[in-house]
Amino acid sequence: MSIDFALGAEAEAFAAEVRAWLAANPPERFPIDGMDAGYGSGAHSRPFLQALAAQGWISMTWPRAFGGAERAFWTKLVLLEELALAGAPFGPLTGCDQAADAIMARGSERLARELLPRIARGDATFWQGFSEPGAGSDLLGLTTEARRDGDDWVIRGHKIWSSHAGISSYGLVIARTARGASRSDGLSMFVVDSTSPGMEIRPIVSLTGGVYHYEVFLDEVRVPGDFLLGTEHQGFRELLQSLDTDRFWGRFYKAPALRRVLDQLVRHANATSRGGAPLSRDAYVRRTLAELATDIEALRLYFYRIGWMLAEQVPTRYETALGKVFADETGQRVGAFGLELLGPHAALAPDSPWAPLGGAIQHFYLTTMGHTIAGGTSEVLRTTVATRGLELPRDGRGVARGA
Amino acid sequence: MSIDFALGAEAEAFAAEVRAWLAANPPERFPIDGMDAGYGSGAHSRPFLQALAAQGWISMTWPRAFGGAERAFWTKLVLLEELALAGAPFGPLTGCDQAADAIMARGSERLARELLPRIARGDATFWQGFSEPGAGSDLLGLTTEARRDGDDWVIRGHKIWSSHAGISSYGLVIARTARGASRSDGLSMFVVDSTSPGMEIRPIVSLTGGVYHYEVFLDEVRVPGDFLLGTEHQGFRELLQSLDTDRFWGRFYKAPALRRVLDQLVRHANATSRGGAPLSRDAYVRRTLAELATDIEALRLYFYRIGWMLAEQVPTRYETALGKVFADETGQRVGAFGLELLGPHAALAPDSPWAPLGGAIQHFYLTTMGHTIAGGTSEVLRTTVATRGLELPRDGRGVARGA
Amino acid sequence: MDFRPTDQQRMLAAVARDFLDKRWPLAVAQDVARDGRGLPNDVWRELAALGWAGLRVPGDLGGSEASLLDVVLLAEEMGRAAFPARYVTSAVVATAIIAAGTSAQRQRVLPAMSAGDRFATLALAEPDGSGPDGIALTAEVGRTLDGVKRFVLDADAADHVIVAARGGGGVTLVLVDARHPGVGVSSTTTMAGDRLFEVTFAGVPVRADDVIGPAGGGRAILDEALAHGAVARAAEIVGTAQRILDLTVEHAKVRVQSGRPIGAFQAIQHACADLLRDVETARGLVYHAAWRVDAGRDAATAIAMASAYAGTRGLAVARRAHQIFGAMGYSAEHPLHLLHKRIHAASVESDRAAHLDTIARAIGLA
Amino acid sequence: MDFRPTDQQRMLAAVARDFLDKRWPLAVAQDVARDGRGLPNDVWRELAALGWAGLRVPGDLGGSEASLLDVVLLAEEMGRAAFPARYVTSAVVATAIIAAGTSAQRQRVLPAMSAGDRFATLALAEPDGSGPDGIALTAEVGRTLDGVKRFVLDADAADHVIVAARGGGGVTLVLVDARHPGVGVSSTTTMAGDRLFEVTFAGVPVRADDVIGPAGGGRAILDEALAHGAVARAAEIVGTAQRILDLTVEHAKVRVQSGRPIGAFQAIQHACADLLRDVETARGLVYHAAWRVDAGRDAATAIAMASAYAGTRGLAVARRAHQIFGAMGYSAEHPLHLLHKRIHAASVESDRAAHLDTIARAIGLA
Repeated sequence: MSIDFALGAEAEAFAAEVRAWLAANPPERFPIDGMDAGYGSGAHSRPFLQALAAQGWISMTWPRAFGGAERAFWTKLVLLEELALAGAPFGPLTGCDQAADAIMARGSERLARELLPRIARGDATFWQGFSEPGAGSDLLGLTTEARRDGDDWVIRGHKIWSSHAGISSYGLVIARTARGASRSDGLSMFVVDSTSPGMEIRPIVSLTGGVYHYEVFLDEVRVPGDFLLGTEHQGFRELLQSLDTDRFWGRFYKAPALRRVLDQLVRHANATSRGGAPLSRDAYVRRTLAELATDIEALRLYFYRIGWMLAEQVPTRYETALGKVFADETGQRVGAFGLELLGPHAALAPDSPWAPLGGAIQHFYLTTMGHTIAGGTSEVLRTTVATRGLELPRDGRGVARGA
Repeated sequence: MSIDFALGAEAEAFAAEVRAWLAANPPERFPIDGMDAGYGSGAHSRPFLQALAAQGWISMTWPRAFGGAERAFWTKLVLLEELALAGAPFGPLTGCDQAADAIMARGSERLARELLPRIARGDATFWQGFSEPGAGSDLLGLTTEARRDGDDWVIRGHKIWSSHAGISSYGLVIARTARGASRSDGLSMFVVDSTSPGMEIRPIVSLTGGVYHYEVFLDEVRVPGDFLLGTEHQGFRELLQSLDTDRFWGRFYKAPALRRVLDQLVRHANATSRGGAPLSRDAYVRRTLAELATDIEALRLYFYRIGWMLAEQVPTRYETALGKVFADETGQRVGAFGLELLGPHAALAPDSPWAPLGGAIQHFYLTTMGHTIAGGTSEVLRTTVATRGLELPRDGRGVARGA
Repeated sequence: MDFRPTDQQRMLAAVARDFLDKRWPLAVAQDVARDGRGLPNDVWRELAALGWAGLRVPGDLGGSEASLLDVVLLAEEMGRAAFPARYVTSAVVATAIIAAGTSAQRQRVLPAMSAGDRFATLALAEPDGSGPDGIALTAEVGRTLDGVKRFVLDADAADHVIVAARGGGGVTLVLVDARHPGVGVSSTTTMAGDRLFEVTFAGVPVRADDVIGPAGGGRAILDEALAHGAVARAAEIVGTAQRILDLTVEHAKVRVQSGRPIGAFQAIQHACADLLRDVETARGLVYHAAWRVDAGRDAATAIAMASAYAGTRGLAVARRAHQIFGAMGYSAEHPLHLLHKRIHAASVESDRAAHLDTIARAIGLA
Repeated sequence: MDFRPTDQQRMLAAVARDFLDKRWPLAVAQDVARDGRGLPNDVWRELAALGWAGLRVPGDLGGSEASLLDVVLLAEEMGRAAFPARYVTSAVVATAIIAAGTSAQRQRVLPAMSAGDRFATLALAEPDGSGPDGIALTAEVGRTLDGVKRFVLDADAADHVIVAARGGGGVTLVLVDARHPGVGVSSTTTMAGDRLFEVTFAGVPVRADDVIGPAGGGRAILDEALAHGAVARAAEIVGTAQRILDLTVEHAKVRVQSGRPIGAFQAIQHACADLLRDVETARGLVYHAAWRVDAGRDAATAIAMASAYAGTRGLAVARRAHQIFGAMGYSAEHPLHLLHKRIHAASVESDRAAHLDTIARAIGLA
């Protein structure tokens, strides 16, 4: 026991293995079936996911009882890091991890039997049905309802901002199943087959012109009783319990992803002249990129620390909230400076053939606008840090928010 | 009537007159009797004030009925601008203006007769007794009380953060004179002679090591009945009425004062080498100074606009609050970059003989820490801008604040 | 010192607001930006009929010889409406260049431009994005123009292309007929929906009659026209940022979360206060720059400041508004992203690094 | 991957917290900074008795050969206590330089330094503030040292002055007896209460025995020592910023305005959240840099990042804390200003521009 930033021999060997595999299987050769939200997760590619599955990498950290290989926590982290550095289209991966974790922790025997093997093969992917038009940061304002009907549940409601819902296999849908003493009682989580009758999944065109989010209308959608995920009426509490872990995996790859963007900007600065001298010799450009690189490194180390806490089961109270705000605001600064660096080319659309770096910077910049909102706005999360991390008094009136 | 940024021939001629006078009477030759808070007002110098008075410049805009020359509003603005650009020790001036305005607007015949001529001669200067230890941004929490005793008033209480109280002639002291329906009823303003029996005025050493503020204990201090300034019990409302004008004059000179600091930094950058090249050739230094110069110019123009509104009696609702926040935050950025530019010399105290620019930057930097607090914290003022300027709903719970 | 526009200016702005609200509501601006079809001819003609295309054209050539401040007030309204960039390119920049030409050139082009029958665009940037300091395409009188320019706005629909070329020992400005068979155009896509083109010139003759100003002596004309264009674009940014602010405040008043409008939360209030600061202070610099131009005062520093500041603060406004709007601002249906992209396009067009260096020199940095 | 200090390290930090709370409470730190009398001898001796002066000294010379991470944990506590800069200068930087000397030099100096009987300072900066790249004072073996250095810490009380001079075709490090009659000192005042001196050398002989490392070959020794010092100073900043955060949060919980603690207001909550972010992320970079040094990995970039980031973020923490404390933080009686100035002094000592250029090269900028 001593402070040690080394990943260790096993993880380093695994990193080399992943890099070698990526070199042999270049990510850009895989077909893309959903857009990249610019989170650094790469686009949504079912074939790429299946290729990862074929390596055994999706289920490698699962307990053997569920078909896993019980590899160390750190291997998953290394996998994500290498995928992000390579710009691989691993979009669906974290959703699969989240769903698998939830199913292993509190799913029915049937859910485990039917879904886990499909997840491990890369055949089943997931979307989240949490937000609603009137329930953004204030998730408890949701109005979707599920009622029992024989052995089944029947769900009626309207979800929004569900990433990749139109191209994923199942949704994790939270709905009200009872009126409880408090608004957080009486909510339950369901695994809903995307092809169920009564589902209407409409794409939302985003500011990039692509589709990442969907709006989902559930009109008397029937769900088998054992597709309830977790304890009836306790869905919100259970969601909160896994929140920190989910948020960690939802942003862990941001540092390597940003490092990838930074490297692109460095290449651009080296290759581009302005006023007769390369951009890379401009003191302002050098300092700004150096500062951003430092922020990204600070971010990387902060997430390693959270990862260590999760691995060691040290309780996290505010750390993932702090890390997410830092990650997303750092990303916004990288994106904004990236555009500045492109000069007149910054006006071009990502798909313009004249756009430097394949339009990656424009696309990334636009998507960063959503990062500080999705999965908890920076306003909500700063309040979390203040009240949970610093024990400042709660306002008692809810918190201000973007939404 | 058309948009016109020119001050006009009269004001420009007056500016030239002030500059010529300053050249003939270099500000640095006048003795200093109180420190410069770095507001850009220069230090407190009674002799300098008297020299201005001898030119007739203190009372020049007053109505003839009060002994003034009824010169245009803009002449006062020009005077302050030239004094700030010259780094003159005109500290007491705005306090005198404020007091004179209040006396002319709502003072007793005796106050006008006794004090205005002394103000015009530069013989009477003023401090403000508003804040109290338990009443900072929430001024209405004050506990100082005044009670009638025959024709007089007797005041008992404890004021704090009163600038220059120890070296000024009179305080404007607000005290509770009645319990009203609301907390803003029942307050009254008094002109209190600093030499009155029962006054104890203790210096507060500031973070610069100098004294700018004082703590004032009033123990049964007797004030003549006609030294009540304004309407009994209406002191707070009347204070609010003059607030915008006072705040305008309290920050109008910030833009020229910052321009003076910026010019010092430019000189330093031109004269200082780092790594073999002058600092002024470093792209980062050039850009940062250019950006700061732009912010200062934007600030200058914004205050001209407020000045025009005041001159034309266009009601100001939020403009002085916005202007003050912008002024003080711009000043903090100028100060912070100034220190950065000094490199290793930034660690030296302002009085170190090795300190570049006479230690002006260090002193200025430290004082900027107080600017966003004194006279309304930036938090309170942003809320003012939002609720009065943009008509966003009031929280109803007060506003967060530094204090 | 006076901050009141004239009655005529107020009228101009009011008519513009009214016209654009009707003919160019945000929904139309979004449609046009999305499908890339560009500015419809009829809108351009109607705008010309209102006198706007000829605002900077001399009175004897069908224009109204208006001040740059007039242009600024109009451009603010255009920015508010997310109106395309053509107005500034043709009616401000190109007009200023052509107005510096011979009487024959002015007569030939400006009346038709004032009337809205024709419009002009500018071919300045090289394929690598270089501006006035890096002009590479050459033009010598009596020879032909052969080469490529990029970032040329609306080149497919323009009647005239003003080409900034190297020649005569300096910059030579050539007025080219956009329909000459040696002129080819190919388009690219932009974030904000502006229609930018690559223009190729093959064997286009450069006649003495086509050169605006002295051959090799076009730089001063170009710089002044671009400077006026920069002020107008900065005004567009101010107008767009004001629109964002208006929409944001409206949203903050009506969007309820946790039982109260989000505009009652301190974090939102303080953010909105900063938006107001950014818009109002930027406006001050823009008006000041225009006033200096109109008053015949040295305006180079004021223009550099207005352009650099409006761009930076305008983008800050747009970004912060995204945070306040939350998820809905991420959707293509919501107008925020288009307003954001229009500010971005206008700010990119101005060379911030060059502006900051102009300012650095002006404040005395060696 | 492990983020737990060893038991021994926890003990070191706990003892340090305890010792400093008793012997160096903020009130004492403020007094000492105010009256400029500097670090009392007894405190230095007690600190040495705890083994801290010899933390980096080899075991056979009376030290404990501790890791840089140990130093970092101690330095955090010192930063928390606003302890003067001497610790890092003598026990980290000077110690590292002398440890690179001959066996005789080490024997002569290090045991006494470990015991707290002597301490050493560094004369590096030239009067114009230049650091390692701009050394002007010359030293050649067999001749004398004549000239001036500035920014020399505690020169009046030091026993040894390590002089970084130009000589032997490079940098020559000379170990000078501070009490040699040719050594003169004159002090100046600093914001943070550090005692900085100008040191003049007049006819001080440079003997081969006094040169540390090869004559002309001292740069590598100097750079490594300075790098370790930079990590320790960055750790001080983290500790100081943590103290500011603690005081600020405490204040926000108890200061009531408008009927509630100010820590319940969103603006204050969000500001405090940013302070926590700044402190924790800076700490990560500092630990990482120390770990790389200890692990024998290439640490140049990590050190540059830790130093540059801790300085910037530390200052941001101090400035924002002023806003939260309001007027009371403006008073000399309140400890905030001293903590702020100590962060400032530590950040100024490191050459941020040089660090950023190191990073720029490391990320591949040409």
